[in-house]
Amino acid sequence: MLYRTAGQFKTSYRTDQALFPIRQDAFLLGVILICAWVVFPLTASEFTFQTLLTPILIYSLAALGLNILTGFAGQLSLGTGAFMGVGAYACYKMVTLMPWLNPVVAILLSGVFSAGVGVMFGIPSLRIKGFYLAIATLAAQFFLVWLFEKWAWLYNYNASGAIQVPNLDIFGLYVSGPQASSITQYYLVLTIVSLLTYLAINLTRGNLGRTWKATRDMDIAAELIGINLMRSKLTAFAVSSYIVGVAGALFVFMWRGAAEPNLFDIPLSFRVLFIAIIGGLGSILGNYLGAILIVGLPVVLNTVPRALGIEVESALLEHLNIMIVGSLIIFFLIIEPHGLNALWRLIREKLIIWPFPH
Amino acid sequence: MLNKIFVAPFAEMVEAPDFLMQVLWEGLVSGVLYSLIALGFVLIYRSSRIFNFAQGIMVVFAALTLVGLHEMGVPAWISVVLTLGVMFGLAVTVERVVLRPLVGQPDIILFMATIGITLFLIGFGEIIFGGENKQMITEELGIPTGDFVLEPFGGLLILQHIDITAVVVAVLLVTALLLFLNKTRMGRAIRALGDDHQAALSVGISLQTVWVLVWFIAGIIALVTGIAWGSRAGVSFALEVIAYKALPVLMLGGLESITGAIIGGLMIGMLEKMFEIYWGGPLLGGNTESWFAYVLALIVLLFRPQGLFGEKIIERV
Amino acid sequence: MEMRNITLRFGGVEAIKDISFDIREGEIRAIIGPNGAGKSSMLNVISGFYHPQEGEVWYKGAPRPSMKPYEVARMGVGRTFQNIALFEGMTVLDNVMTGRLTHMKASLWEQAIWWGKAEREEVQNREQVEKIIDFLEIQAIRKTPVGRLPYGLKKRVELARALAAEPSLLLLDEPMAGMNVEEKEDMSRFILDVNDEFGTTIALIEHDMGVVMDLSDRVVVMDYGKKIGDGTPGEVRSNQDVIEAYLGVPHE
Amino acid sequence: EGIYTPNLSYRTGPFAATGIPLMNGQADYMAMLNARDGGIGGVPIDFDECETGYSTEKGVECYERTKAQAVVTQPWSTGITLQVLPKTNTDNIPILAPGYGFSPMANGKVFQWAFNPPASYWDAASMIMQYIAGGDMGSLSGKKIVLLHLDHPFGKEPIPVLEAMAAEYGFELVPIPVGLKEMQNQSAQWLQIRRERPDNVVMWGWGAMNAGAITEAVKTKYPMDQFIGVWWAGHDEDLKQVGADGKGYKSISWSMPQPDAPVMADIKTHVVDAGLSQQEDLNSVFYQRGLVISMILAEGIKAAQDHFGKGEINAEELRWGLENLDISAERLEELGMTGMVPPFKTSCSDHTGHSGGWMLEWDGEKFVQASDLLTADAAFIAPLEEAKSVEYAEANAPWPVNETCE
Amino acid sequence: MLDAAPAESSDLLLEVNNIEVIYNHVILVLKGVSLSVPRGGVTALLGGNGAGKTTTLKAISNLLHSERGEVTKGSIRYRGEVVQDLDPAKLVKRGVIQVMEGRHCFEHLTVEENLLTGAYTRGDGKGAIDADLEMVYSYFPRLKERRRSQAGYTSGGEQQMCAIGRALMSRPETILLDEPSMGLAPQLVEQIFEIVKSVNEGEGVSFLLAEQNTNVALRYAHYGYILESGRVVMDGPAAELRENPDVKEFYLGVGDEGRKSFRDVRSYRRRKRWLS
Ligand SMILES: Nc1ncnc2c1ncn2[C@@H]1O[C@H](COP(=O)(O)OP(=O)(O)OP(=O)(O)O)[C@@H](O)[C@H]1O
Ligand SMILES: Nc1ncnc2c1ncn2[C@@H]1O[C@H](COP(=O)(O)OP(=O)(O)OP(=O)(O)O)[C@@H](O)[C@H]1O
Ligand SMILES: [Mg+2]
Ligand SMILES: [Mg+2]
Repeated sequence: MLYRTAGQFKTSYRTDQALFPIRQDAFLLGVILICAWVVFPLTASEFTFQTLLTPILIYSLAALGLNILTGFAGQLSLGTGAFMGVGAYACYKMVTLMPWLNPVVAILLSGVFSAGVGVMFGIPSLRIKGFYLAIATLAAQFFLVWLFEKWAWLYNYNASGAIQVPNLDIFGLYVSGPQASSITQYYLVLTIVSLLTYLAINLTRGNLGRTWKATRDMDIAAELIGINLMRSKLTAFAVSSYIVGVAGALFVFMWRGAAEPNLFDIPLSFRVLFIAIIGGLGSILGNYLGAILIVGLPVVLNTVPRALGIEVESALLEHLNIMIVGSLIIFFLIIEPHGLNALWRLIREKLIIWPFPH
Repeated sequence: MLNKIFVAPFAEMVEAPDFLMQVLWEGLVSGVLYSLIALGFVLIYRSSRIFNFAQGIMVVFAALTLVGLHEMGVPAWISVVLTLGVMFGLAVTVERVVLRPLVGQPDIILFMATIGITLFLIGFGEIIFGGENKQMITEELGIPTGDFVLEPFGGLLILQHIDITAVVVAVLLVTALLLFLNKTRMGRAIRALGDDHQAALSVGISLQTVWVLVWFIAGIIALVTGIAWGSRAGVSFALEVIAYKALPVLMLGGLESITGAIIGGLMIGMLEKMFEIYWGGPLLGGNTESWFAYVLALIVLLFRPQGLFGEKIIERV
Repeated sequence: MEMRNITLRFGGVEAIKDISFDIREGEIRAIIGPNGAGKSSMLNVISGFYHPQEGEVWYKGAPRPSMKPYEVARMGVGRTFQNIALFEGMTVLDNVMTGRLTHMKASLWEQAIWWGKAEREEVQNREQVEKIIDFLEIQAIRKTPVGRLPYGLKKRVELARALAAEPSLLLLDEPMAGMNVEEKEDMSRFILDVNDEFGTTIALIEHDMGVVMDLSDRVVVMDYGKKIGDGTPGEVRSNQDVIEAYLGVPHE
Repeated sequence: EGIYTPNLSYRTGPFAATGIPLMNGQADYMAMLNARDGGIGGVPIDFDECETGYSTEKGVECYERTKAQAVVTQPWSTGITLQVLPKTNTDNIPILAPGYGFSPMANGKVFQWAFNPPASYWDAASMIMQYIAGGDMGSLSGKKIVLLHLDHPFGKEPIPVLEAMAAEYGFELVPIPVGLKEMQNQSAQWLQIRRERPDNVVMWGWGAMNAGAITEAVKTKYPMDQFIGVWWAGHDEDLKQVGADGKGYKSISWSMPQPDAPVMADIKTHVVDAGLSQQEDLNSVFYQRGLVISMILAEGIKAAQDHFGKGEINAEELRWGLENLDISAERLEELGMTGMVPPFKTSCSDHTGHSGGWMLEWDGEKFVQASDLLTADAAFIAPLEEAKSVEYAEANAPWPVNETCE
Repeated sequence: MLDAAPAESSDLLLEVNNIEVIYNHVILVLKGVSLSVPRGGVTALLGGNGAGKTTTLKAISNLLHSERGEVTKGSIRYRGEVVQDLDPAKLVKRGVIQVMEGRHCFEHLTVEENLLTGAYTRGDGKGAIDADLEMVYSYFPRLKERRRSQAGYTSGGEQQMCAIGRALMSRPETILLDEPSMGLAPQLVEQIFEIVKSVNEGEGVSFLLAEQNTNVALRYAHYGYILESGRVVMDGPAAELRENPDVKEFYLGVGDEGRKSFRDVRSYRRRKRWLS
């Protein structure tokens, strides 16, 4: 009953194409937004901000970027970590070379650099497909991380080879560096993530989105009905890398505070890929669900035994953690290969016909 | 600068041919080891289009089981047999728990599942074996240690016995695999399965049997690889990263091709070593091995999108 | 459209050997021939997916330079495929909307913010698409993912997608394979209507002789890459070569 | 309850092999104090581990998780150290990074909350070069020294000071990096070493890199007695891989196993025999170093307790304690740890103590002492520490500096 | 509505009893289908698009699983034994093999290798297999010409022959044939049905064939079932069905006044009498 869509008629194509044509969905979104903007910030502790809220948002954004490329345009990428790195280093160079630059502008601009690099490594996708394409993104992954290590100019010739986020302020309010408070950073991240998500939703449901999906589903047919594959793939690489780059800049500036090249190595790429896949390729909502699961799970697993008063050795706990995360990935893939988003859709379909089984 | 790129390295090669030979030999040996891992990948890919990321951890797991059993006092050769038993158990488990429920899913989902397997095995293995670096039981297995020291052109060339053994074993393994795949009923079934598992099911090929078999063979290859690598640098979970060296080998050679895995491995092994020694180290600050193989594979793929020996991608409408 | 001395080889296989024929504006032209004769390959040549080793394709009175398939499509050549090539992950509506993408011009930024041009364009094109959906009677499945549709409907959606582009030349590769008579009748009606109402030129490959004979104005017959007959249905039906190579002994 | 001193351990991941004995040593020393003395100054120590697997991300999570109650943070990896360093300024928690971290941390005026006693990486580099020079730095002129290092912030740590020394004393420095993925297969690096024919190879290795390098050195027949590692490259297990072939390999160390030290007897009775220890080989270099590390922390706590006259000290008070460590020879005698670490002292402005160290040599079965106490060339290092720490503070402005130190 | 075929049960090879199939947990496709195939018979399964023919065949051969479909009700028996939980390979061993819709040849294997994989479950030696290979080649000479080419590069008709040949190689007792005529030239369609006939008569193989091409199917089949949206709506001996006026109009395209031309089909909405 709660999820009855019958009776919600649309009288124009315009309303039919509205963002949330179904009333219940719009309502649900409202609740989520209120939680994110009001309830969480009021109730969260420093620990929650640092280990859950902020990282979940940033990882969701990175996964969203990846999802555009892999989920919507069908180009497998294993180099997300490195593209995040490009965003982070670009942002770092910009704020240190031009200290007067507004940090938010710097973060949004840093995506442009990763978009450029993304397009460059996307060019092979015109010839190379499927898993073979993974090689191009892996080449980007390893080459870029190597470059972050070797190109001393990037980290301002620091002795340690790592970058340290300076204290930056907007009108006297610190937004990055050790002086910034978690809640400021959280709001900033939330704003940028909401904005980019809105733009991404529009892109994926419009003409460009259809072009990408066509390329993904059957590229030969797409080309034969008039899609310029080169443009389609390269715009996907550009848009995706832009978002991933911004996520990278946020990752370092709004959360980590410092970064060594190694941070952007392949485990990060895999992490983001997990989120995108567990959440559901080709969906927007899935990225958030996936991030909640993948980021939240280890934190919860670490907290639960302690909360229950069970003494588990921390190394053993960590091993168990890895095992559980591995098993859960398999488990979720088995119950719904198309991710949490599809699971949610299935629940919705069941709700619509409820109480009938089919 | 141009001199450093185009002249000096070649001059050095000519001046110190013994050194060049050593570089090539080291490259060849690394290449053989890369190929061994790649072989495991190829076999599984062929039979199920699964890009088995867990091959790297299977190597570690097999080697640790072997060493662990031996530490418990089991004689070396019996440990080998028991380890094979464990790898068989692993194959059966993977088939039952992971592959069977996921049959028919898109490639990337299965790929992701193998990463899940990897994580599981890392956690599981560390609980059982601990994180310490262990020594491979090279001598106990009767693998020759020591080296030949040759002096070509009045220089110095050191060939390790274990490396020579690894090369010989790899050659035997590859030959056996090629014969198996191309000449036997089972081999044909494996290839058929890779093409279209629905059709394979419909003609009565049992997915279960083939997959268990294939994962078991991959397990055997993992054990051989583990012994070979472990003899060089000990066995620990850090070895897991060698999976990343096998990926470009696979791509360069072609995902389905046994021959490709070998040729690709050798090419990458030798070229990356030469590049690092003669160009990367002196000019680029070193450690170019972390990406050289990928860039090389990428360049080759630009000209042959299916890899050197891969099956041509059939594009028809 | 005119094909002049087309020869196409794949490695050693000569799929098309020195074939010439033409397609006149506004007609329905059928291509028939046994399996493996090279019919689909011929369509692929026309739509620019295969590049013949020899020969030229003339389009609208001029030789067509070598082009990418998407450029050919943008010149007004639409097509459907022998093995359905729909975009499985999308709904029917989205699939048909992809057909209109050559008519949509909003820039990336305009699409991202959605207001203004992008939205207007979306609504306008949606109207066009709805017309085609009405025409092909697939309203009910508009929002269904195509992956779940039965074969026959998929074929219809494919036709809708091709029509959405408003092509001047429509290539249909076995549009009625795997349909029963009733569905074939529907499909025939659509094809005739398209031809009548929009004046679209149609080239059609089909194995059902009934359909071919009834619908087409002229027929080309191919056999292992060679042309063995060309003419009106009546002429072709009585051509001895054609009967031997293709039709077999007539039943009924 | 008690004093909460979490350790961000790494018993998992690629560096676990070196981490485990260290973590065991740390835990066992605190367990011993709890069992023998009921803690420090009568207050039990709550020594807890939070596993990071050497990953920065996990490390930060552990830091956030523990910082509310902790009096200290022991981050272990250079990456984690760099990350939490700025945060400690606002969170007011001392970082204790004995023998690792960021060498300029020695400057207590700038890094008020960071401690790396008893010696820094730059000290290590200086001691190694002195040992190679045999006391006469002039003799280094014209020599060629290869620095085989992990391609990672940790591995790059000695480069500035070695470069400065190369310029000063006229030797040639050839850094050869080892990627994290090449740790187990260093044939390229060793081929390069063979080509360079260096007089010495200095190794800044960690985890699986060490075993890889040592086996490769044996294979290429590099003379072992010209091969010297930093203190994290002197792990018994790594050398056992090659056994007698590794004879002559050296490692600088600010700690030295003393099997017969009285403290070891206490560890045996109170910890090992009580079944509280996970360690097998009590005489390994890393295990005993772990004991020393916990001793340093315990002494800091004790100093603070004595100064503030209370048992349950807080993080800020511990900072005072760590700034006023006085590990004299007498104190070591009292602790039963004579010879396990050279005597040293910290102060408000010197957070390292610059204790110096000994050269250890592998004799085929174990590490033995191979030199007298070596001390770093403070005059050479100090200006560099000053410059780099100021540079850091500037880059991170506004950065609070402790002006009250002399 | 008529019930299941009135054949004697000892003669029944395959019985499908009131099965229901659901895809993806929510899409109900078969709503209670019952049918039976007698030994040595050719049974046709007719019906429009999406009627559920393929789904029925896949339910019988247990291939639904990998498409996330499942049989939720009813039973399937082969020679009296319940087979719906058997894995497909076991079913092939019992003599039931399916030729799938859309051919599904092994693209990268040569035609000959494709045929040989058909003999995968056989244990009766190389000699017998080679003999059968020759037999298949004698049915399909075109395949012999192309034996060395990769199946992925052969034309649609060749692939269909290859798929049928592959099924024959397993020496089956029953073949489930899904849309054998799709996309084939008329001559070939006849030819393939002739082969079905001769295999049926010569080797006693039973067939269950799903077809759209009602005309041909009813000419070769002995018995027919007509499926509409997941239900059997009519069945009977082929000869009877051919004379049925509804079948004539809707499935054979023959009106009262003989065959209509496709050009003259008017666009009025027709309704099937049994659905109204
Ligand atoms: N991409 C390709 N590579 C190699 N050979 C090809 C390719 N495409 C088609 N062929 C070959 O060309 C010949 C003609 O194929 P085509 O698909 O055009 O036949 P067709 O007339 O459409 O047959 P059907 O009616 O069965 O669809 C076949 O023998 C086929 O094997
Ligand atoms: N994998 C699937 N997931 C969801 N629905 C499916 C799936 N496969 C088939 N269906 C649905 O089941 C119904 C019956 O399909 P089926 O393929 O059995 O029909 P058919 O009679 O063989 O039709 P055709 O003549 O077109 O082959 C169709 O409505 C189809 O949409
Ligand atoms: Mg065709
Ligand atoms: Mg069907």
